[in-house]
Amino acid sequence: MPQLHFDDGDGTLEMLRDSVAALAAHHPGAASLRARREAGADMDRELWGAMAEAGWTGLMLSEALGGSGLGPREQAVLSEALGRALICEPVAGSAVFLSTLFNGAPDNAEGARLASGLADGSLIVARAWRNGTVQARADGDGFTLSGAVAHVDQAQGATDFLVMGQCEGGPAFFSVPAGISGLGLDLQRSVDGALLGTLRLDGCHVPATGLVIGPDICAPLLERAVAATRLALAAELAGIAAQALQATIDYTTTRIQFGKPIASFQAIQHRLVDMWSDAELAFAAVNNAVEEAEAGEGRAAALAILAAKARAGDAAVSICRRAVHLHGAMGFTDECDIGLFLKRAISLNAMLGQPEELRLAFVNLERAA
Amino acid sequence: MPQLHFDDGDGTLEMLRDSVAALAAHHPGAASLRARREAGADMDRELWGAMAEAGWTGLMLSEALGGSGLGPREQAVLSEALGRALICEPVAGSAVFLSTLFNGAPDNAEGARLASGLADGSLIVARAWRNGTVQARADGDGFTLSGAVAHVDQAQGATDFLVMGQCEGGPAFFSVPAGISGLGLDLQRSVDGALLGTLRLDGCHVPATGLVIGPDICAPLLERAVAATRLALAAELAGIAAQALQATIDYTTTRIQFGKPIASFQAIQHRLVDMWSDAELAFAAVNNAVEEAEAGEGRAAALAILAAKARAGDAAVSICRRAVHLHGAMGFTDECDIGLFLKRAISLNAMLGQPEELRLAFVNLERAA
Amino acid sequence: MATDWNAVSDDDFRQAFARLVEDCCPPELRFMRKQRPTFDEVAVFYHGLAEAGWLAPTWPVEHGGMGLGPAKHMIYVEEWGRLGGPRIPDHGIGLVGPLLIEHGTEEQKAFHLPRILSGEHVWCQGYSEPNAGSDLASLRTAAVRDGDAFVVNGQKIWTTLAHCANWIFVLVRTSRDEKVRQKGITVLLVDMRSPGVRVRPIANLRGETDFCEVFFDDVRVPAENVVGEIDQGWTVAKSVLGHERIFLGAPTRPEIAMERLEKLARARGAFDDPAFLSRYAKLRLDLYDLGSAFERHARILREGGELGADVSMLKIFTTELYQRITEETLALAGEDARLFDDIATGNDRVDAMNLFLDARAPAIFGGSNEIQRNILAKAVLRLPS
Amino acid sequence: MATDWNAVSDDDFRQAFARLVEDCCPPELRFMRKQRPTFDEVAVFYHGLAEAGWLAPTWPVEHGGMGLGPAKHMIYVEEWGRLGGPRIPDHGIGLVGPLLIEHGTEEQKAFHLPRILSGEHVWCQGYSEPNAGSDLASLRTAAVRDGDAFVVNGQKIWTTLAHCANWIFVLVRTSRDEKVRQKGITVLLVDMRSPGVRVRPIANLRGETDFCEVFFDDVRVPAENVVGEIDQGWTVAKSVLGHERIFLGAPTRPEIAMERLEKLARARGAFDDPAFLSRYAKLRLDLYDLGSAFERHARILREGGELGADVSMLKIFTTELYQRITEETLALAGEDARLFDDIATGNDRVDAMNLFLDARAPAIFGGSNEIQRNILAKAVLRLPS
Repeated sequence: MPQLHFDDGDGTLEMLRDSVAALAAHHPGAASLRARREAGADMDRELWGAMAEAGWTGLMLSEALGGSGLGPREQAVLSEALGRALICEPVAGSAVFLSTLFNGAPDNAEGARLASGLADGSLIVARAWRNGTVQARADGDGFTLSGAVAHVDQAQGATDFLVMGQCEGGPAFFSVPAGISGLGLDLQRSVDGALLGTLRLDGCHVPATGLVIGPDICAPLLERAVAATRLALAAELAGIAAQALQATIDYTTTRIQFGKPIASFQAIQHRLVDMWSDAELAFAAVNNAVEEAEAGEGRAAALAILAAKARAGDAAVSICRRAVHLHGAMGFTDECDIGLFLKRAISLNAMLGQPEELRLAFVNLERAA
Repeated sequence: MPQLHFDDGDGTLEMLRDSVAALAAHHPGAASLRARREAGADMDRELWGAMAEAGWTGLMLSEALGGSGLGPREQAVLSEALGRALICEPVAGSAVFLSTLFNGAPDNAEGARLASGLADGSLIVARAWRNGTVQARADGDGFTLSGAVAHVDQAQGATDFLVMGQCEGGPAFFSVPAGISGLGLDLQRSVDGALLGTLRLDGCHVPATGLVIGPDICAPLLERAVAATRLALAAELAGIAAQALQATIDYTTTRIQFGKPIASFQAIQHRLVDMWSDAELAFAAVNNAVEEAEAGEGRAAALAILAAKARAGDAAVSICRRAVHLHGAMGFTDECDIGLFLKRAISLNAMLGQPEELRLAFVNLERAA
Repeated sequence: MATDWNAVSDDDFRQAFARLVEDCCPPELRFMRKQRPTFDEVAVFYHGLAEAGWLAPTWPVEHGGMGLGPAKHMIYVEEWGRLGGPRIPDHGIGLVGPLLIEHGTEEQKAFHLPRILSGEHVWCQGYSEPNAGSDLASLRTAAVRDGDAFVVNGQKIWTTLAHCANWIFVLVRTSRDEKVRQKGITVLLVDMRSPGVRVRPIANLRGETDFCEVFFDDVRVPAENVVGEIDQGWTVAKSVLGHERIFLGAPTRPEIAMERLEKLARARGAFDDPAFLSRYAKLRLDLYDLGSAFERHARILREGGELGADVSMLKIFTTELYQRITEETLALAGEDARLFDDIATGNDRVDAMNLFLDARAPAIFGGSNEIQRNILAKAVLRLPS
Repeated sequence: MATDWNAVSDDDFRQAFARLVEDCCPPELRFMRKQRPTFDEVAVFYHGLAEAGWLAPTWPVEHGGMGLGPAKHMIYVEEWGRLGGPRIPDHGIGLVGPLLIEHGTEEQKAFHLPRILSGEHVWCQGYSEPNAGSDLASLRTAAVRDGDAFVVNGQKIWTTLAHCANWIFVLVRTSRDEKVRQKGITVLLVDMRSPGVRVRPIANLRGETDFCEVFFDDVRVPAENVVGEIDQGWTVAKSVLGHERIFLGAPTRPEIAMERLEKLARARGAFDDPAFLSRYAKLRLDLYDLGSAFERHARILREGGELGADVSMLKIFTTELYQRITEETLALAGEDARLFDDIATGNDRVDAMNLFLDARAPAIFGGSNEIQRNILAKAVLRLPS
């Protein structure tokens, strides 16, 4: 059945898969999601702590900053396993994104503090840089930030925000402690059971030391972080697709109608084969993107990552849609997990570019050459 | 099974269907197509004569001009039957288009001569007005035409051409006898077994009496003729779709594999149901367009005709594609008729706008309101 | 003397209905987001219709209905949708009434019909069971004769609004002769306040509670609550489907979804993007042509004909189109597709996720689209087994 | 002493092949439009490869082959496509050779292998019959023992290039035991110049004659022409499929079709139309991801593994993608989609219809995509019957 295939010389990948399985045994993904949703929370702090302890929040963070310094291959395998287990804490959008930024940022105390808190789970660093604009005006001893950013994960539970503000020299990232004066937060429910924040900054003052990534390097670093995040999202989506497929095979094989398992009907079989084939293609795309990313950060890697996120997103959503349908009336209930997979797939698919946008970026990049 | 449904008070529609069946018994469509293709001809003059005798080339032509003066309903039923019988002489592109033009043209001897020849089959009036441009320059006693027009049906066998030329006052239609000085013709093979001409006019002189439709009324008249032709094409495409479906049901019901007719396999059954459903939708669209056209020439009719041609074209091509596939290796042979249906569907679908173009015209017209 | 509504012109009929809705349906109940409001939520409208004599369009006049033929009934349903009337718990009006009028005893009619009209009895329908969904013939809820009553044991599922109903009509197995699986089934009317009836609501993907499980544990049901003949329940139940099957294929839901897609597209300026316009055009034409196809079948009814099995084509197409439109809406939403809550569009909101999730249901309920295709293959295309 | 090509670096291998093609393949044979040229049309290339020792890449060196392992063979096939080498009648090289090398007698090998290399014997393959297409086990062409020979009666169909071949290897029924339908089948080598063999070419949708019917009317075939064991032909025939199955799923044809679509799109300025670009992007990414999927399976081979049943997924995807690209090309062609002849694009031409029609075939031949899905359902997804 579909999964990522990599050479696993020292057994790291196997270990990662095992550790996700072990954690999921104590914190089953679907149950965590339901509890979080029930509680009207935006994260499960205990689960996040366990994930940090397992080393997942700092997997790609350099060892100098307190992380494990591993690469796209290990991250992809971890993300795939998280997708399968429906563990919804935002590893891609948080750990991968932040680690890539911090790895590339110049030495600075505030960045190091945030990185270390990310790795050990002591800080929740919410990212506010997309779906809105923040102006950063230099004042005497620092910066004043004003603006609003929507769709911020972990905003309610955040200890700190990493906010992208537009300076004179271009965009830059600022560390903004939660609870400072001028910060406001509106919350909406996300489809995968968390809360999404709209962060409002009304003249928030940040000291000069709060400039974690300056405008001189912000743009290329952001591009790198987006690429790494997309790749992790793609792997997670592929994992979701694979598990939704497996659940559907299991359900249709045991669901009896007209005296036979419904998976014995040819129309259902062909549908399942097409779902499987879509999942295989998604894994092939992610595999390829990981290999291209390991080979370098050039155009080939950029293309491969765009393709992988588009493919895995499309595959996960459409496989989950068909999976819900093949679960019959049961699939339409909230108590059946398959609907949670669909909702999670929709949410990740919508992050950092839906498939159509990514495909257009691909052909534009390819044709620009 | 799918077909057009109309009230048939006086039995005209039934009579039309019977007359196509009778003619098809003597001139089976597939055989005619193969013979025409083999001969490297662009039409079957004998078949065309028989069709004129049956009254089909002048069905919509006013009685004053020698036709039957019937309407969209009768034409749609005739075209549907022609599609089913795979009778490929260009009734829509020729008879319907020309009849609509002549019906609306002011009294003039040359127009009347062409109309009469169309109705009785004595003239072959090829249309050259699209896929190219012809300039018409008024000279002392008439006009000089220069330019080229591609994809002209019946160009090789034409006795006359009706050419659209750009005058000072706008487009106009001119009668150009075949064989006059300055006329040239290149031929290409069409997918449905005829020849398509590229007509080149190099300073062809036409007398003033050759101006059949002047620039004062040409544009609205052309719009009306295009709409009528599209509607007839839609009906013909729906007929093709229905017959291709029927042939596929017949084939899959008799074709035995693994000890059973392949139409007993659920995957094949569902495919056939989807094909049937597509055909039903095509007939519903044509039915609706005929009724709207009968109710008036306004925006509602224009929308309905755009929808019908788009739907029937898509349905016919995609049903025929699946039909060829379901005929297995046999469907890939030239000796099996199903491939001819596919080719004919492609050709008619490509005439006067492929589905995408028509759909965009629909939404633009609708949204302009 | 009651109006013969069938003799009234279509326009007058429409206007009369429009006035009535203005009068008795409060604005907050019109164009409700909720697909399945409870009886209490819409009671004022229910009673208003009842008082005006418009609650039971297809019931005969002598039973308090309007006695509409299919043609006027089609208009009734169309106008309801156009005017934004909320869905009312309609199993009593739509199913139990016709069932009793056709198969009920005089006593059953006299007792139940007025109580449906008054809203005293709110009905739900117990057909499906955990192991009898598409395959209804394999149902196992059993009723065993015991003196002047039947004792019912078993479980029903996907029982719409059972938690708000006080009566249920159930299909129960009364004979174990397995040779003819569709025989041996009986229709029974059960007062849900009887001892041994238990209801468990089930939340759906949208987080709402449209349907329930209903458990029967030694529930005694008087024998006079059998409808029609014992062991002939299959035939009895099927007889009331009638022309109402066409409404499963009505374009209502894709129309609602299309309105939302257009609203979001306008808010996002998407109509200026030719790539979106191309995808939109395809969906728009699908909806337009569905209207033409629906009209063809509706006309048959209007002209006094009967629906063939081919009407299922509408059900398949409309439910799949509904899905496709809601999927395009999520695609257009970009990162807002992460929201479970509605998407803000200027001063308005678009319930993109609500409709996307709702669209999962109609392709399953009322006979899954796979079952519909099986039926069409046999009954219309006459394909071999 | 022959070169050990497996030991040569991939780059050197590619360069050697490129030089060879430059030397022995005339320009007019490269990037041919015709899918299936006859032996005569491409004989010069065939003989050129043979003389250089490059004709039979997978045969062992002792039989005149190159002895390539799967890794180098993959490169060989890739380069052939990249260099635009014409397809040669390859049933002798690709199927008969491996069949005889694995199952043939010493006499069979000594007689046939050199004649394949020399081009003296041109082979075709007789598997399918009119009533045994997907269901090969039901084949009926029969061989009855008569002294030192078999007498063959029956008919084969879809026999590629039979009208240009002089030998055919056929699956024939040698036992009527219906209990095990795949038993009782034998592989037989038949000289097509034997009395009683008749060939009828069949034109295809493109108007070309790729395949034929072959009739056997009391054809006497020496008993020594049996390959492998009698009645074990099914196993014998299947054994030579091996890793070459992967080529059914190679992205070659969609790549060709994509090149044509891009050429037409450039000529029409379609890349400036966002609606086209959106559809193009979908196809382009399908092709790109197919490449990634193909690479995954190819790597398994390169690393010495064996293909699983899951490789069929490539066959389905590549053949359906091939169709979709050619369909988009016709849509882009506008009214030019009426042409059977190629479409002019400035100084060049695009064979839109040729490819569209050709794309009908691969989804059928080599096991229809429905059969492939059946196999995947069982062999990979392990779904119940």
